[in-house]
Amino acid sequence: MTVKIAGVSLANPVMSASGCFGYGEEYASFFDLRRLGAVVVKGTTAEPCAGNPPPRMAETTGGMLNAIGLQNPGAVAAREKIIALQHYSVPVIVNVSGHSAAQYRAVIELLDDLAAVAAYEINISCPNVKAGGMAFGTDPAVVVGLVRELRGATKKPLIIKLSPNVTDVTVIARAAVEGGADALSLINTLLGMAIDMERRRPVLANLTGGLSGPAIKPVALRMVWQVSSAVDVPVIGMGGISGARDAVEFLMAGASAVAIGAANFTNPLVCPETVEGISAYLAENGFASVKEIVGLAKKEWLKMGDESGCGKK
Amino acid sequence: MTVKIAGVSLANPVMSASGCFGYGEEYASFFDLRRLGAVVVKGTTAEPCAGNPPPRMAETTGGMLNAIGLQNPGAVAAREKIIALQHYSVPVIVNVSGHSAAQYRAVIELLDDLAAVAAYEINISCPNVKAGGMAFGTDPAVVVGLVRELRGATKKPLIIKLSPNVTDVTVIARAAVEGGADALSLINTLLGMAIDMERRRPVLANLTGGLSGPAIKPVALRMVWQVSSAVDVPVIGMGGISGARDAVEFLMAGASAVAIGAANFTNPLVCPETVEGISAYLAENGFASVKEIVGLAKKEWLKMGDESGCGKK
Amino acid sequence: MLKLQKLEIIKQESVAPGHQRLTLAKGINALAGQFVHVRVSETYDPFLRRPISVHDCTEGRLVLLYRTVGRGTELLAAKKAGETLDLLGPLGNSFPLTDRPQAVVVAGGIGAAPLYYLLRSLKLAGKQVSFFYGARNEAELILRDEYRALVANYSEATDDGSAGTRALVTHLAAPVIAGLDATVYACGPSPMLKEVARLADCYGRSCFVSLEAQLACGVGACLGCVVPVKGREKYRRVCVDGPVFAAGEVFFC
Amino acid sequence: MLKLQKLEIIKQESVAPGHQRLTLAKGINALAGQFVHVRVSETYDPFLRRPISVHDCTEGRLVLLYRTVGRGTELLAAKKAGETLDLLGPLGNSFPLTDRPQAVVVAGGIGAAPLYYLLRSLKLAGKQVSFFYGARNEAELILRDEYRALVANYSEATDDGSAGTRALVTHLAAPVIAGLDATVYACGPSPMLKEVARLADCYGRSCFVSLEAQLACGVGACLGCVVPVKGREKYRRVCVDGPVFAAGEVFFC
Ligand SMILES: Cc1cc2nc3c(=O)[nH]c(=O)nc-3n(C[C@H](O)[C@H](O)[C@H](O)COP(=O)(O)OP(=O)(O)OC[C@H]3O[C@@H](n4cnc5c(N)ncnc54)[C@H](O)[C@@H]3O)c2cc1C
Ligand SMILES: Cc1cc2nc3c(=O)[nH]c(=O)nc-3n(C[C@H](O)[C@H](O)[C@H](O)COP(=O)(O)OP(=O)(O)OC[C@H]3O[C@@H](n4cnc5c(N)ncnc54)[C@H](O)[C@@H]3O)c2cc1C
Ligand SMILES: Cc1cc2nc3c(=O)[nH]c(=O)nc-3n(C[C@H](O)[C@H](O)[C@H](O)COP(=O)(O)O)c2cc1C
Ligand SMILES: Cc1cc2nc3c(=O)[nH]c(=O)nc-3n(C[C@H](O)[C@H](O)[C@H](O)COP(=O)(O)O)c2cc1C
Ligand code: FES
Ligand code: FES
Repeated sequence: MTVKIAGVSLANPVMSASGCFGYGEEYASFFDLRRLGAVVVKGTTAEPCAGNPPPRMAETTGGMLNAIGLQNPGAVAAREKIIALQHYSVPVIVNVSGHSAAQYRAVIELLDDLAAVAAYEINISCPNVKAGGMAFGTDPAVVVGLVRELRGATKKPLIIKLSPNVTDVTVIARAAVEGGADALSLINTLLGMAIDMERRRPVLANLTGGLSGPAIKPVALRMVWQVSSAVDVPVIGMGGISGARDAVEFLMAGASAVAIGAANFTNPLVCPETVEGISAYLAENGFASVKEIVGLAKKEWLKMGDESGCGKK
Repeated sequence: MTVKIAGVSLANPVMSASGCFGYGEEYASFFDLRRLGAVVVKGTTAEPCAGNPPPRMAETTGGMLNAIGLQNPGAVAAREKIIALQHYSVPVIVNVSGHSAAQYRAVIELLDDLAAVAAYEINISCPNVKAGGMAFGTDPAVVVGLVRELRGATKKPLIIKLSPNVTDVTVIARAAVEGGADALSLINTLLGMAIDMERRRPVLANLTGGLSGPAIKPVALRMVWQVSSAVDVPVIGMGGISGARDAVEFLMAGASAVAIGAANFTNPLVCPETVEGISAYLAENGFASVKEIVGLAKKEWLKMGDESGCGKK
Repeated sequence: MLKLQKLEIIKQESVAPGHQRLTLAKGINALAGQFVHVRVSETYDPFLRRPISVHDCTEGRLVLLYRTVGRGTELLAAKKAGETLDLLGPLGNSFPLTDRPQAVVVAGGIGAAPLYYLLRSLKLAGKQVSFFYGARNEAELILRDEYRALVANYSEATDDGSAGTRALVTHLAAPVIAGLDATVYACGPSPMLKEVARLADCYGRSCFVSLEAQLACGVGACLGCVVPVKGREKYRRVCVDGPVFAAGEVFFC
Repeated sequence: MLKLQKLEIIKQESVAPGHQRLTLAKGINALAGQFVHVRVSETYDPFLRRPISVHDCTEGRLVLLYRTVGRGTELLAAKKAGETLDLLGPLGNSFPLTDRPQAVVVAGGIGAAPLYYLLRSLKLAGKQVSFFYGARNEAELILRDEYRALVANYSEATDDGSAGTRALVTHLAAPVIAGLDATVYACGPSPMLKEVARLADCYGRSCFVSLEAQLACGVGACLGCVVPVKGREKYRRVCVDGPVFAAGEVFFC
């Protein structure tokens, strides 16, 4: 079940998605965090951040909108939480956010001495912060520049987290790799909105929010396929994964590992259950390692020919 | 309940979405098509088109993927079907598709003499055709050019149908208006994919397909809000509408009319039920016309101030 | 006569592990080969209706026979007698009768579901019927006693020999298709249909097969359910042009 | 002691139009003010759990009292005795007891749900309790006889005078809050809480309110359920920092 992403060895390919798992402490009372491949912690900024005013959330069909606005205690306070996570001896990936390259860099500088930090996930795709945030994720030139600058700030692996709210995700993916990304993760949330018919106004105080959950899975699978076909670095797939079946689909589409976000809210045990489910799938189908199913659907796809209009043209 | 879109008077703001209602004949056995604001027919091309090989469809959480690939009998055969629709004396909007400006133009030229055609909806956003199609919908310069050319081909209203698969939908919206669009409709489907775990390959023979249904509603609402704020022409909102509640939300977000697609498959009576539901809502809440609720959520939003962190900052 | 209606469930029986038979109150008159499109949930997960063939129909009372293979059919199986079912139908075409006095009917697994009503219809029309029922094992020869009771010439085949002959059902049917000037009907997995079609073509029998596809609308509007056909048309819709097709017309995938 | 478990539904009663009382099998020990997070469907529509307060709890047997306001609570109401419920809990903090021997409890509508257990807890702790129960009309004074039976000082207010005094419940409670050195507890709509908080502040009473918000995780991880609070922290989570807050700490929207 082990996988290696950007030089980091993981016991299995299942991570918690950033922002959906706090700093791990809440879910530690449900299961042993060692059962995870990695814990990806909440988006962390250099300074403490109060986040957006409420309401911050709205349920939608098969998913939810959030506009948390990167509420977090700041990198200095996050240090303590990350150190506490060491008890579980599970790789910790820090999700780094900011409104400028300098702010991203500051987070890394404040945390880089921590042995507990296995890698950084650079969130260039949060739709809920106004200055910067999403802008970083949609302009390839800015992405190359940002990644290059952060590359200079640390020897630890850099995972760049891509936004789905772009015309061509492979352009941004290539830019991130050009800047020096060791791996890519995708997708962050789709920008959405909810209207409260009774109150005749938007539900979210922030107006828009990020859509996550099973509803977005088809978009996520498509982008994972596209990006893993376009670049040579490993891809961490996420977006609507709610169990082993979904996870296997992402692996087959080309992801080397997966992360689970909103599904934790519905089922706090979804992460360990997914680990077990993938393991059972591999055993039942005679696969010796996770690697054997990474991109499997692409191999099958290439083999498909035209059979009188049945299947691929 | 009447609304006027691009000079066309509709008995109510509810239309069938293109591709989900054939040329009307199938649903005419469920209800009187006169009860609709307009029938938007299947994407029509100049030549007959066989469409993509099967499988063309996959169910997803709260929605579905389709890769029909614009199967249609071609504009000449479509003439007969449109003439037959005249029996119902409901405005007919022809969804026009093609792989080049000339092909779009050819459809209009083949149909323009038909009095039954109230307007054209120009599909610059179909994710399921390879040459052109989506390319038209993502490049503002191409959009201005295409709309301008079609503007020269007909005196009938032109509704430009926008793709959600872009970084900034308002850029494309403004380009369409610059080219001479009388109205805009959005959203078309989100580009997605499904993987068949058992067969270890993509479900759709076309690899990717368009995601529709309630799952995409939050994205559609957000784009309708953005576009109706960015341009002065009316917006026809669609994406996941499955009843009057959803329709009212779209109207409040800034749509002047709505269209219903995939929900017809689950409930063949969804269109007339939505008409009745909107009508009941207006009556119960003392609104004299549909117009009074168009963009209502925006007005409320502008009024909202900071109340100690409750609501808008 | 397209109808959207809610009909009461009169009976919901488990007829074998993972197989349910559901009897509805009077309300839909269907022909053998037609299907109904069932809304299994009032929510949008699952989003689409589920097509189920008419297993039997007497005086507007439908019987459905289905296998629980996923969430949709599981939700359907969870519904109890007394609850109502949201149904669209009858949909699709039906098995055509021909002027031949003999009929050969071949069923593979749950493909037997629509053939029960076909067997009854053929008998009523005075045809001499040979029925071949194949499945993986005895347990999957669902309602075998009822099928057996219906026809004089009944043969079984299983992959593991736990009932009838240990053979592919097409091997059992082959000599009869070869020797008898009969109309051939079949429903079952694609490779089986392909082989039945090949045999029928080989001996010049007219042959009709009932096909499956992922459906959305069920009424011909979405063009989602097509199968590849021979000739200029290229694709035809399972939901309205089928589910029954002349075997020579379609490509088997 | 966070627990995810399935407990059998022992009883599901309709106690008034649109109001259900649900009794669970032994398994969760909770304090007054805490809640459980209920999965109402096995599908993803609805996607999120629904938070319901503990209405009562004896020896690990929970009772919930809830109003059916939308699809989630309707799905919950459709579940029958004998079925199991997927629950997360007990979650949240609880109503604190103080050293004051007197307590004033103010309920607005379905806000009464968690206060039943609070009233029982206050009585067990030997407090003298005054309970004020307000609702739009008599029909919405859910389980009024049971509440009345619980406390000596019971007062009712309705908007339309169909039961008790025709007044806002806060007007009824005001003189008591003013005159009695009691701890004040309240649960109900935001404007009511705001007024109770104002009164308590005015007369220097310590006051605790139970708040609602849209929850996702219910365990403190998502930061989705915050309410604005006074001081540097700015926002606190309803699910773990609440649902009970000192009235002086929060802003009422
Ligand atoms: C015209 C027609 C008549 C049918 N009649 C019967 C019948 O009489 N009895 C019966 O048991 N089944 C019948 N089926 C198949 C039945 O519709 C599917 O088994 C059912 O829709 C699966 O739904 P699910 O949610 O349980 O499974 P899902 O969770 O959706 O899928 C489980 C498996 O079933 C396959 N599947 C899903 N939907 C369909 C579909 N629409 N058609 C074919 N395969 C599908 C999937 O690929 C997957 O492998 C018929 C199908 C068609 C098209
Ligand atoms: C800590 C806590 C304890 C609660 N205890 C109880 C209780 O004991 N009894 C009871 O009847 N209700 C209680 N509620 C409210 C209950 O959770 C909601 O009524 C329920 O979630 C609505 O779900 P629905 O699907 O039926 O409605 P929906 O269809 O989701 O919405 C219907 C209406 O309810 C509102 N609503 C939806 N979800 C919530 C939510 N999580 N909180 C508040 N309002 C919501 C919506 O804005 C809408 O106006 C509690 C809420 C919280 C946060
Ligand atoms: C409540 C919430 C908070 C989130 N916060 C962050 C964040 O701080 N940083 C980040 O990169 N992504 C954040 N995300 C995005 C998720 O990590 C993930 O990319 C997305 O939700 C898609 O996965 P899912 O469908 O499994 O939730 C957040 C998502 C949710 C639902
Ligand atoms: C099966 C299917 C076929 C479609 N065909 C077309 C088409 O031919 N032309 C077009 O502009 N949009 C087409 N669409 C997009 C819809 O018109 C609509 O924009 C989209 O599905 C979102 O709305 P919905 O969620 O209500 O379905 C099609 C959608 C579906 C589901
Ligand atoms: S299912 Fe829509 S055309 Fe057949
Ligand atoms: S609901 Fe997630 S933090 Fe409260």
